[in-house]
Amino acid sequence: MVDINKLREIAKEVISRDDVRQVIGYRPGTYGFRARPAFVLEPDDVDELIFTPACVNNLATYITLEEKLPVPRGQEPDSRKVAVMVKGCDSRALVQQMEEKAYDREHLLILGIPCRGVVDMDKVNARFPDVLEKGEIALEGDKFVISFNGTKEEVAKDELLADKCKRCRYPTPLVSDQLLDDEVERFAEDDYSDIETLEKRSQDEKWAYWEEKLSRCTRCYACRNVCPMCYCEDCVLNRIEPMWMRRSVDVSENTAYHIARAYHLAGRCIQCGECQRVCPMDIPIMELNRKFYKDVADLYDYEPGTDAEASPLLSTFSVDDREDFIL
Amino acid sequence: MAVKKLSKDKVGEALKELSKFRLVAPARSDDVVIFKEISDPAEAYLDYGNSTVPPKKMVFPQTETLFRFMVGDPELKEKNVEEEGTTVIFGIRPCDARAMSIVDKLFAWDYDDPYYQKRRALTTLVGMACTEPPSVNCFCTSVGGSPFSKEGLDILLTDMGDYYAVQALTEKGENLQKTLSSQLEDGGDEKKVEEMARAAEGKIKRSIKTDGIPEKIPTLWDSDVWKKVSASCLGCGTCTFLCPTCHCFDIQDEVEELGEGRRARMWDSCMFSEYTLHASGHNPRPSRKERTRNRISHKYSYYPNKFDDIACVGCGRCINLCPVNIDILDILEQVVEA
Amino acid sequence: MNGKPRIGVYVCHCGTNIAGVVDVEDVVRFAQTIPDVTVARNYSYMCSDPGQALITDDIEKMGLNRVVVASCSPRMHELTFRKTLNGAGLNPYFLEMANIREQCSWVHQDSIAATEKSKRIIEAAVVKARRLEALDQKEVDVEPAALIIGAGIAGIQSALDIADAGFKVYLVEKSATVGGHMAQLDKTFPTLDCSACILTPKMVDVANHPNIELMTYSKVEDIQGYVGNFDIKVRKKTRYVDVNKCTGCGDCATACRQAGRISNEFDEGMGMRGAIYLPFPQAVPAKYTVDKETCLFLAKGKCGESPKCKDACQPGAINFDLEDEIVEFKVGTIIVATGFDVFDASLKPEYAYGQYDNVVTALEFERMVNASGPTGGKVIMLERGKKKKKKKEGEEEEAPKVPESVTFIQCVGSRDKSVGNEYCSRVCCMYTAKLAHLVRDKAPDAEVTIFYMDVRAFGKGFEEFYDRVRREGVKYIRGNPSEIYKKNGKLVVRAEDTLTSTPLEHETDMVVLSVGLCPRSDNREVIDLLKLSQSSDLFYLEAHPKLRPVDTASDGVYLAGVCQGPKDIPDAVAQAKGAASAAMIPMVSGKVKVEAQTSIVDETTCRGCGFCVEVCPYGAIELVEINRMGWHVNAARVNEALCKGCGACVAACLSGSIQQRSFKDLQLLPQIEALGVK
Amino acid sequence: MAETTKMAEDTKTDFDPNIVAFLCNWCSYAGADLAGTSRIQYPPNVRVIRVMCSGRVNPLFVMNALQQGADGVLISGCHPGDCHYMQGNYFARRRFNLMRNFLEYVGIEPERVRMSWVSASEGAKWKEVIEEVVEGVKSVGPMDSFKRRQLNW
Repeated sequence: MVDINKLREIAKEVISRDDVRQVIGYRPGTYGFRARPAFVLEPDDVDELIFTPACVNNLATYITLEEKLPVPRGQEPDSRKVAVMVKGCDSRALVQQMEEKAYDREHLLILGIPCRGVVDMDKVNARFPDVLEKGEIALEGDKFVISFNGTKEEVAKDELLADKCKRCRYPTPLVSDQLLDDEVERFAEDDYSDIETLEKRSQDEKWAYWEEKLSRCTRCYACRNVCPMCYCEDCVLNRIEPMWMRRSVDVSENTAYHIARAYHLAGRCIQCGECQRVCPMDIPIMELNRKFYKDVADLYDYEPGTDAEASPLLSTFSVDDREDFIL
Repeated sequence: MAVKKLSKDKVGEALKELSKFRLVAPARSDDVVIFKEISDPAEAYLDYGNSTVPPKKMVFPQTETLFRFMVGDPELKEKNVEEEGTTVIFGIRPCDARAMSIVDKLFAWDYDDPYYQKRRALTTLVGMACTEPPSVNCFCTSVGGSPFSKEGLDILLTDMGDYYAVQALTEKGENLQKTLSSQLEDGGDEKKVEEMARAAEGKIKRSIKTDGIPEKIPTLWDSDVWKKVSASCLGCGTCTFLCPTCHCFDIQDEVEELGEGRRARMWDSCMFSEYTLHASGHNPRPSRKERTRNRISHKYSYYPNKFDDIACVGCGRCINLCPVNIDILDILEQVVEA
Repeated sequence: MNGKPRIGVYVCHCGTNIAGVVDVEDVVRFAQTIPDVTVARNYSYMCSDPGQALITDDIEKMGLNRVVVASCSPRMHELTFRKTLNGAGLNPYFLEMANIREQCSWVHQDSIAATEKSKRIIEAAVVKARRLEALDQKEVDVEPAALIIGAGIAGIQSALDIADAGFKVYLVEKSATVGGHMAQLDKTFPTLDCSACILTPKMVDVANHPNIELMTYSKVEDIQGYVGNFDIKVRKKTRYVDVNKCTGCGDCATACRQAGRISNEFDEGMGMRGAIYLPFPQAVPAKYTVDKETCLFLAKGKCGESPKCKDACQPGAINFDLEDEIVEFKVGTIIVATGFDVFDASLKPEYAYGQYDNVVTALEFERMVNASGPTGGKVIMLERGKKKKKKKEGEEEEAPKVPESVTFIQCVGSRDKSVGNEYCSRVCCMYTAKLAHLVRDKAPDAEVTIFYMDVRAFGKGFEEFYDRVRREGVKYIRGNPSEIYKKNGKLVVRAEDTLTSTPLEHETDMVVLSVGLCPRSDNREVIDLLKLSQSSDLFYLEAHPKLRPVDTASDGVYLAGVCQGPKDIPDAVAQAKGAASAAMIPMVSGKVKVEAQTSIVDETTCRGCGFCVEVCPYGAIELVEINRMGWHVNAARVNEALCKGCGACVAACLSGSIQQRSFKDLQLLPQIEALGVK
Repeated sequence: MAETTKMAEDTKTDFDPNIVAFLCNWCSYAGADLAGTSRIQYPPNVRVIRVMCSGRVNPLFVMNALQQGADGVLISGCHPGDCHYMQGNYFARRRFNLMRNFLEYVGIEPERVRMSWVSASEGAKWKEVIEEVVEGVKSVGPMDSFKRRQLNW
């Protein structure tokens, strides 16, 4: 359990440093059980910081999301560090970003949060609907304790835990300058049963499944924008020339978009699950990403976001790579 | 006109009757509710809060062909909206219907948009009053609407338990009511409906005082507030695509390599970086800060200043579905405080 | 030039090659309907002068700015038509070819289907042509030096020619001496000149030539760079002999404890040498070499009290502490002249090679008839593996037996699918005739028989020589022997005389297998260094079988001698001279054009991840810091001189920021679309 | 139901598939040229896009071709170790394997998505590859799922 006072104390220390520009953390949301990103610029701002199982966002996204606006002539860009709080899964995004040379390690001050799991907010809202008043979620042992409106309820951890946490292999951040809590030992493994179930379907069933999901897509690009690995200056899938897919929203273009998006994450997706979480149309996007993730692990023994010194999966090969599919 | 009754066991029959038109109703796709054209009454899902995507897409499709052409051939083949025929949108929430009447002003402003207007004219809106607020983040009552608002609707249905109270509100509504004459019965309790309407208003939990906001926003152009409220914004199109009043579009020519093509318009979002990107590479709204400022300004200042209506009906979708809990009421409060 | 595309489409009949199957008129009518096509024509032979003139005229008169030629493969005539465009003042890269011959009319007989397919192919070419861009073919300076790998007769000849022309040559030879297989030969057909007499002067020349740096007992370890600027790394293996001190006196070899115990490769294992040795008396350089594998001191760490050779060497040249030396240098061009292996006769078990002492290969026989060979030039019956016993003291040496009958079998390992060699080795017919003639000379009483499939006496003086040998009493039997076995101490060749269809069993004392020429077993090493391709016979592949026989697919790399395919000495020398001349062209001109279809980076969108840097096999891409609106960010940058235009970087790039000229996404995607639409 | 199955069967037999192939310049394109020079006959269903190296082929080309109307896609390059650019085919192999598995996962039959090694001397193999690819695509019928429909207002 992260000691909130310690967290704020450390954040205060960090933001007070001359070489730190901002601290990215979490603060309570505007209603119900939600939490939201916090951008601490001043020491006084730290009082709103929290960490609870409602802190679902992967803040690594913000490291690459911030626009590099033109620097006025004669000035130098602000090169002060950004401090960021990351859970185990989120930290893998930083590792992968660094593998891809998105920035230097010195650019960051990483406040690692060993994590026992976060909630799936949809599950929480289904269990406790219509809660407007700010509520709190805490993890105590194998139970989530939900308090709101003066009431307190306990729910088995498994019932509200986000799916990604049920197969989390890295609860403790893989990279950090400072851990905000004791290390958490691995408590789950990934058996890919979700992907295997889908793989076993007939080709027709598979397409029927995806056709239903993908035809819903509105191409709001939340899945892409929230992804810490999608940080191109100008997404190639949006370009008019060359046009990889049209802007039209129909099942054909939507499928092309989702195939291309998932392929661009092959060997890069670090399983934070943000894409699926943010999808307003409930498209099981992680089932796409996880197919690549599984194959990348099975075929090439590669786990993205675990080694900043590794070579990018698709920029390397082994002479012995499988080729039984080749005529 | 007297309030009629539609017994719940006759709803299927009524929908069957309406399917001689292009019948649109809320339907489920997995756990998501969307409005879509239905052919089987069983597809309609009437026990719903509100749809994820507002039914604006039935009159303002996300992707819409304007005309087709052949490269080098001056002949254009224009889309004939009338071919789509009469559309009945069954079960639209009052806020979404109200949104249509707000957006109507834009499409009939400096340019009469024939595609939109023809489609609108051919559309009959059968609303479903919100006896319970569909979400905790509903705030229709703060922006000129209400759970039983009749604005923009042709018919209002109210769930009375074992039947729907049916109120025809316009000539279109009356005509539709006639179509359903064999399913409708007399004896709807108008008084009870009004009671329920008042009760429903009381159930709306969130609110904002909008007084002065349209005037205040322009004074905040350079304020720090925008940077603050947009810091966590991802720049996705969730809030705008799912907004019943957002109406921005982009026009694209889709040309096959053989020269056959179409000009189509499709939803665009002011939250996208390409939205204001110039061909030169210059972008007058270079960051999420300017884009957020624009979204809020458009809804709460530009639009009311021009058309008297706030371009927000308080449906709460943007609050519910924002990936990072950017809350328009929270922003407005900060605007007020700034 | 880059305004609205005005495309000319030219459909070639290629006589009836295309027009016989494809309805070219129909195709032209169709082409005229494709947007941006200004003119579409057909002509009997587009590659002919009048055909090319059609294009030139249209470019000039109709203002065409893109050209599509629908004809044969671009691998055939792309350069031809690029020149046409260039001649008409249009950038040559505004050409796109539609291959409707090799990949359409020649492979489909259904006229309707072939015509439809041609239309699709042309349409895809047009939509790509629409987006082609003018490319600038850049020039780089050429290092006036050549590397020649292999110092057999081909390598020697190339080296001498280039050196004589005044350019520096680095001649690298793997073995301890230059000369190659030719040095092993006794006489050469059909003229019967002494091989050594004509070869050794050249061997000495390469050693002494002021422009040639000879590196024997050396291996090319690494080649980087591109035509004009290759960086070479050579490992000079140590001989454990200081070549500057070694006088070649041979005292060390006599002293060596292993003297006469190690089989000598040069004599095809028939002669013996010591652990320190000179492969043969005329070896160049005449410097001794310690064989690491068999030297007792080096292999076992102990050679008596001290190595005898070292004691014997008066100049003190032997030094067991010497190490390999790595030399690095730069060259502009490279000639590969790595030669061949002879066919391993044991792969034909029916001929019992290795089983019977007197079944020998032609190269072994060649050493036998050579005056400086293991038998001193005598044709004698062999008793292999018994030599040690024979050397008993005091025992008088028995006079070796001369065979009464010598039988040759041709085409061993050539024209033989069962061993995977379908090709003719081109030299066996004539060297067999030569060896038969030499038997006549050296063992006049022996009866000589040759089993053959066909006698191919195609070269200058070949037929005359063949005729002469036959008249000398050599008996030719047409038939491919099926078995060799022993009966009553004699070898028996079982065959069928296919001219008379009579089976026969031919008794003989000695069988000579006329083994063919094979690609070297270590061919792979050079392939890995230079990325050479192989033809189906596994010899190195030339750029074009007829028109570019000495070039390879890699610019600045040429082939000489048998490494490209079997040939006799004059052909190898001719090709060597050809390769030398080809290799000198860039050096003489001093400039060379580099690949134009290289990659290019859009620095405004590059995210600097370096995926492209990782995949580039040529190290042609690096990350550099750029200033993007005041921010210091990394972006990829391509060294165009190093880029070979493979495009692997493009597929690795997620942001589409690196693109290959002429193969950009925005040029290929429309092609995909055009081919997708039915 | 039986009726539809039968109709599907019929389309499969009469079906003349359209296959887009990406060939590397040095091996497979040359091999296809050799098939032509040798007058080897094979089905006309394959249309070729020439690239310099199979390593240039972005796996998204496969997706794009299927979307744009191809019933099948073939990528062909040099045998391992023979790439004119040393490694391009190895990259292609890895990228393609992932994409092929993925497309199968979303319902695209693997018969539509093929890769081969064809060298400059394998004109005969080129024919065999084409025949196998065409047969394979025929067995699964026209590409339907996420193909871009003809413009339909």
